[in-house]
Amino acid sequence: MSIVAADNVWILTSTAFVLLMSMPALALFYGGLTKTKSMLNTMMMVVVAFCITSFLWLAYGYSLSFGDDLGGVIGSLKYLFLNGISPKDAAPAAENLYHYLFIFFQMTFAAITVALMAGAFVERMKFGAWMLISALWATFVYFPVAHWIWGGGFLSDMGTLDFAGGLVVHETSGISALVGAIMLGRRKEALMQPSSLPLVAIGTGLLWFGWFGFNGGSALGMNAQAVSAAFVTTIAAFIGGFVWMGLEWIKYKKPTSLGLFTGIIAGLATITPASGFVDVFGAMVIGVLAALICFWAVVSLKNRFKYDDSLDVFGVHGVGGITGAILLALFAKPDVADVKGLFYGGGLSQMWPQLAGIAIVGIYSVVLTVVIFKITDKIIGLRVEKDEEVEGLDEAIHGEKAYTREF
Amino acid sequence: MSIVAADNVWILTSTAFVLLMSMPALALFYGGLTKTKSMLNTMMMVVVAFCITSFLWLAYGYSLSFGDDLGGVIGSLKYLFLNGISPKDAAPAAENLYHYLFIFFQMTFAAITVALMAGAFVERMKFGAWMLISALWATFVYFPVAHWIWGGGFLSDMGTLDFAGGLVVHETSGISALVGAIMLGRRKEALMQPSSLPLVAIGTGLLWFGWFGFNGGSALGMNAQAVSAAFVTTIAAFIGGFVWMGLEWIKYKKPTSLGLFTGIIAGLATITPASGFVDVFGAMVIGVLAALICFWAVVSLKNRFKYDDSLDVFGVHGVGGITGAILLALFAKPDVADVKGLFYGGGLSQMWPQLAGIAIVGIYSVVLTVVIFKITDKIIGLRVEKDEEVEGLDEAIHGEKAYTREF
Amino acid sequence: MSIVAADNVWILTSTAFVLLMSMPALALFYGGLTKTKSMLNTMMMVVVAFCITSFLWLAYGYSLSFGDDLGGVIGSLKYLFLNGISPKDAAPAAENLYHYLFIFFQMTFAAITVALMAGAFVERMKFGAWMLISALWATFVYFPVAHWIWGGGFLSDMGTLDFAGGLVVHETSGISALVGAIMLGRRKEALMQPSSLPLVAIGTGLLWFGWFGFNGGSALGMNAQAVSAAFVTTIAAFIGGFVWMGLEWIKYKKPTSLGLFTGIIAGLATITPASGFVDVFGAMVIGVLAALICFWAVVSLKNRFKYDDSLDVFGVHGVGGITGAILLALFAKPDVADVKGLFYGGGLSQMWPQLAGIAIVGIYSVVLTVVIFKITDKIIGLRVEKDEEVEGLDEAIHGEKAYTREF
Amino acid sequence: MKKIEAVIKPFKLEDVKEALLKYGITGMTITEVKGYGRQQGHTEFYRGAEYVVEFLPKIKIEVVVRAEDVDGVIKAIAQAARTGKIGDGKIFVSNIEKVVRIRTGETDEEAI
Amino acid sequence: MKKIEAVIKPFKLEDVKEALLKYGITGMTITEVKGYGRQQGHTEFYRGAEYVVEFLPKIKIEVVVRAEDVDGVIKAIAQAARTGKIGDGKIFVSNIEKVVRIRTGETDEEAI
Amino acid sequence: MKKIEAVIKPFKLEDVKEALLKYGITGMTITEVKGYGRQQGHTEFYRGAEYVVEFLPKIKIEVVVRAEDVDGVIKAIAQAARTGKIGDGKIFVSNIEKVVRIRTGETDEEAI
Ligand SMILES: Nc1ncnc2c1ncn2[C@@H]1O[C@H](COP(=O)(O)OP(=O)(O)O)[C@@H](O)[C@H]1O
Ligand SMILES: Nc1ncnc2c1ncn2[C@@H]1O[C@H](COP(=O)(O)OP(=O)(O)O)[C@@H](O)[C@H]1O
Ligand SMILES: Nc1ncnc2c1ncn2[C@@H]1O[C@H](COP(=O)(O)OP(=O)(O)O)[C@@H](O)[C@H]1O
Repeated sequence: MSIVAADNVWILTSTAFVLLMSMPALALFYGGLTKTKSMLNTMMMVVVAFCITSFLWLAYGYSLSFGDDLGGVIGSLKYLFLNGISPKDAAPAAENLYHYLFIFFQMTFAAITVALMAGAFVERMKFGAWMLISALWATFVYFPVAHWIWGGGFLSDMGTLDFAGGLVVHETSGISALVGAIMLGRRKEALMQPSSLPLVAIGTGLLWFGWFGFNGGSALGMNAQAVSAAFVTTIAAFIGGFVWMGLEWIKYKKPTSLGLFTGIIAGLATITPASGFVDVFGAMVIGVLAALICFWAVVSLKNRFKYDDSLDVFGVHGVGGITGAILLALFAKPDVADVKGLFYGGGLSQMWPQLAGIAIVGIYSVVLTVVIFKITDKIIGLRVEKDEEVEGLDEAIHGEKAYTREF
Repeated sequence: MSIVAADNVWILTSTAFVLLMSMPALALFYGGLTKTKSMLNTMMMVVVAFCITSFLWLAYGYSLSFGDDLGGVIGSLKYLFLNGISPKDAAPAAENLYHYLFIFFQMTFAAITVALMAGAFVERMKFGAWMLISALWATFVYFPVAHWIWGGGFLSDMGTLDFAGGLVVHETSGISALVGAIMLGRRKEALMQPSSLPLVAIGTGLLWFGWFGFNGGSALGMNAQAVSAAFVTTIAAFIGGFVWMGLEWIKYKKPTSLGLFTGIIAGLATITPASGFVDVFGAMVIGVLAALICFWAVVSLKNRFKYDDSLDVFGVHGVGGITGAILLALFAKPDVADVKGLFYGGGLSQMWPQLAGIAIVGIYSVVLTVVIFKITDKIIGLRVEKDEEVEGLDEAIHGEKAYTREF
Repeated sequence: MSIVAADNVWILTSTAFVLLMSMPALALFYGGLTKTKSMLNTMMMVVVAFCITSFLWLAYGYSLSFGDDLGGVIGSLKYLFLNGISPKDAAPAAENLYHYLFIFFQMTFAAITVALMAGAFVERMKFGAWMLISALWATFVYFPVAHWIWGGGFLSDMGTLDFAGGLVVHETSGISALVGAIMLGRRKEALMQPSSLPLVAIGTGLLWFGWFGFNGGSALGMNAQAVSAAFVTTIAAFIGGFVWMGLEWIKYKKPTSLGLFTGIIAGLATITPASGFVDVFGAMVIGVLAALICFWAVVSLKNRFKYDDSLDVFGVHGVGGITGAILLALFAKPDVADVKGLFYGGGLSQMWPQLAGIAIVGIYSVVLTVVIFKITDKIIGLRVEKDEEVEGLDEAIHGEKAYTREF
Repeated sequence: MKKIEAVIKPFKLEDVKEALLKYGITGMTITEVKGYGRQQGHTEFYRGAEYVVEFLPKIKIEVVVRAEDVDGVIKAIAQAARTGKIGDGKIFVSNIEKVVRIRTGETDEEAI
Repeated sequence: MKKIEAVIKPFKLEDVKEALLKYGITGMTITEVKGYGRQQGHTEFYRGAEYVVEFLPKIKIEVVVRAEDVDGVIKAIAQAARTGKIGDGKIFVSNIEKVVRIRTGETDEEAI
Repeated sequence: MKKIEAVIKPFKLEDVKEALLKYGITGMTITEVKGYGRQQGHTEFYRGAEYVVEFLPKIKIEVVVRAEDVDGVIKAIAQAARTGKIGDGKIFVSNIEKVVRIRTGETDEEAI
């Protein structure tokens, strides 16, 4: 197979879309959910994680993730600083694409995964601590896990499937967010007081748009799977949003915009691992279950255990990603990509590798995050001073405020 | 003809663009024009219409619109829940595209059409009423009319042309918006007090961007018509904006940003039906006329008759769409797509089917909207309580507010 | 070579991206940096410049820039009002593309270049003056310079390279911004008081996204250079942002979001002329130097000379564009596009045409801007009344305000 | 001269303004404030977590009037602002010793 | 009756409210204000240019109380609002001649 | 001690502050308010529909001063705030019975 122009157009467009998801989409989504006095800090956490992770990706991340497999565990260092790669080369992992493009596309995935975590730590974390955590976590969690599943590592050998990042992206960041939030402790004012729901709306809309590239681009070319993945992604999104809003309406008598938007994101995150394998019907069911299960996680689970996963990274992304990776084993339809789920005659054959993958990635994320947070606490300390927290991090850390009105 | 990769890339990209037009673009555009106390409600009207219409599209809308023609009036039910369609199939209506993609692309049109209407009903409609209206209107107005013109129904047989939705999208929603606004009655505070013009700017910009897919994508592939349609669309947009601003400058001594943005949207809506048929020169004239005629509709007509088409859905979209569908019969240039308008030697041959189409779609929209509103009024009631209206719908219906500032 | 569908998809997508950079991205970026009381005026300056320049582009600008070369200095008038161009024609300058598409893509470059300048004149310029300046400057500066470098004029003969507009876009607008700011004089309240940093964040994110089309699209098709240009552009962006933030951290103990965003833009502007010629390593160095040099220009140079380049158009775009055009001569790698910079065995062969080009374009921009401002001052006057300036231009000129809150 | 400060529900501002104009008052100054009182705050739900807003938006109207107008003005305001539901607000009266109109330099009753 | 106006640091609002509730005060009105005083403003940097914010955000709390409560309330507020650092704010007391509760028409001490 | 409240045009704040500093006043509290008065509101046009903004943005400055400073301060403010055009605003003076500086507990004139 050789370079296919149309495939490269689609993946370069997809890369732009996924970049947009970090900046500005996620930055705005998280910033809008944060209290006004710390919203710039939240946005900067997202952007700075993008910068750091992208740099490490070029330095050694791509090589660790997609270099020659060493014992199923990690990639070789052959691509350090993209050594020896010429712009005209085809990608070893997708020979229809330029190598640069494959690296670039995957870079935006690495970057947003780290940035996602930030949502659990807002309004109280030292900025330097977050930078160190970003670097360590990308290196020791994301790069290896990406290798295991996407880079030819042992999980892909086991048959674990993850189309666009239910495990690699959402489970890793969601579980680590939970662990980190517990270690970091609750905010002094541990409630959600969204500075700006219109910003959350912009963020949601741009994330949805970007997900065309995230899931649709994960087909690594323009083909039936790319189209199908983009289509089912949108279906899960609008159903997730609608059902979540309905749950609120029933439970609280008030359907909220935040609920609608949260459900959309839950639908998107949940369909992600399954998006290349399920059809329209599967997507509808996944959309409904995404809303039900994530709603439960965000509303009941979190309130029961009192952890301060501030912007619900675990409840939406972690739980959603895991749920989707399991549902894949039920709803995968051979029509789409030759994978048979339980309901299409595949029995539980796909379930075991999925559960094993989820468990291994989950445990690994927990352990590594504990270690990374301990180290960071030792070197830099995790939390800002109490006064700074109450004053707001924008003033305290950055000497700025989000809005200025002259008289 | 078989699946063409480049065409699918363009249409999948266009689909993402058109989705973006609903959420977040239209949501922000309308939200920014609404009073602060009800802006979330407005945004939710847009998003919830998107959810409902998209779901119905999958359930039976696509089938009614594009299923096998039954007597010129409606499509058959053969595609209920996309029954029997595999991701690898080509679309019957466009064999260069995947069937899924064609359905997906058209879905975003159905959804935004319903959402557009919301602008006439903001700040006073019951949320449940809007949901019911969305469902009924999509079913009884949009799906049939889309069939008549785009799905092989009697208007296409008559020769009525509508490249990207002057009748199907803008006339139906604009006229129904007017009828609905009259039946719903004026707001207690029937004036436009835009909560945030910067949000309107974002909305305008993203709508413009999305219109590349709306009009450019309506060529259903990458070809000279797609490029030309996108190009003339932008031309009408910037000319429309500039002329509208100029009219304000002359009339009120103040050129406003809202006028500039409104003119851009008027240009975009007006060129829509003609965008696949006219050249650069036609686009310029259409841009100027879009501004003149819609300005007159919004400023004079509305003030004369005192209906409360709150965000000018009729004045901009309805009037624009109709105007464009007529101008098509004057400016269509055979060079572009083998259609000859009056000024290119075609005489009035294209004018009659255009006028007939406009009249039929208009009358049908009026009648159906009256019925739908009556039914909704019976079942749910149309308006919120006076107190809720004054308090603001965000608090009253959703228990939220757009912005929170801690002290 | 004949029309290539995939190339047209990429360039039409790129055109949409570059349009997005003007509206809404640049409008928001600049609007968010402006004081609240004048932010609509700033946004309108951007949009109105877009309208005027685009119109002139169709009228005669394309012809002057890309018409048949007359003595190396200007294009012929053969394409007045796109006379004689049919939608199906291929572009003479890029036969893989539709002629309309080439014109359209280049139009968005002309428009944003003029709009960029506005940042230096905000909060004090008469609206009519700005409109006249836009028209004159597009005509007498942009169109000729675009011809010299991109349209087959004498600078391209001399070998000056400018991949996507370091000279044509950033140097011209940046230098003219400086000259204009000096002639216009300082604002009464000559300090930056950003009305909304979240808007700046949106603007930055969308600009970054749009730059995929700006630099990636400048390859005029989908090929290795397009991918490489987009990739190195993002690399320079995130490195520029990170380094700028680091400089602030060191110097002021406060890393700001505005610094992070400014550095991103500096990286983007600086890599622009070089983006089709350098590899990943070159991009990293350019990113670092972009931040260092533009930081120095914005912080030290500006404070030393006390000109009121209000939003740092010169400091970021002018200095960045020039820097990138020079660095190209050092880091161009033959691997990418057969151009050899100093560090890849090319000696200084590329340096001379770069320096000559920079000097000629710079001097020409200075002289013409002085003349244009003098003329405008005579005809219309440059500045608003002092009272209007203090009251804010939104109220004074446009009779609007950005935000309205009912009680 | 007296200053009458009334804290009212925001959506009653229009009515109160009309009542004051009818009474003949042509100057007033209003401020957005937040009130805490017997009226319980309301509850907002963000992702299912209750968040009680204790400080409710109110409007404070300040009018400086001649002493003899105090009772009439109080009555006008109270009537216009009353809904009968808790949280209608309060009126406070205090003494003003001197008034100056900046534009003209007029003082006291002339300046009101 | 007396009006006690206290200008405090914003992040102390919660503490002061608690202190007032404990004292038995159940009504108050608060306003976002900006204060200028000995506390020097702080400096913001925008692209390296210093920008001194001279007017700092403060909260003004207004409570109308019976005369005999004045000292107690002052003490409660002062204790709760004190950080010991410059800019803690001030308390001003003035006389209120009349109070009306809009909802019921009750007046004076009954209306507080 | 007296409280001087001045309602002025927003763009005059800077001048008034300078005038007060020159007079020796170093503390003040300012509030964004809306004013209704003889100055007719201005008209905004949204899509050609007139919308009269009746409540115009104003700034309220509050300064508590020693009684003997009242006249001087009034003069300083009035001079600095005057444009001669309608809507320049008003100054109101009232009595303050007690002042406490929260940080130190100082009272009255010491606390101003
Ligand atoms: N003692 C007080 N001092 C200052 N403001 C008060 C006082 N009591 C009440 N208020 C103001 O009046 C508003 C209404 O009071 P509230 O007790 O809620 O209801 P009601 O006026 O019906 O008794 C409060 O929100 C507060 O702004
Ligand atoms: N004379 C005054 N009149 C009105 N408000 C004042 C006066 N002096 C101080 N304030 C208010 O009190 C706040 C705190 O005063 P400041 O002098 O900064 O510190 P401190 O209270 O520690 O002496 C100021 O920000 C201002 O709002
Ligand atoms: N009786 C009053 N009570 C309280 N505030 C007043 C009163 N009269 C005027 N004001 C305030 O003073 C401002 C200016 O008054 P206005 O009548 O418009 O002009 P002028 O001060 O030139 O007479 C008003 O906007 C309002 O805020």
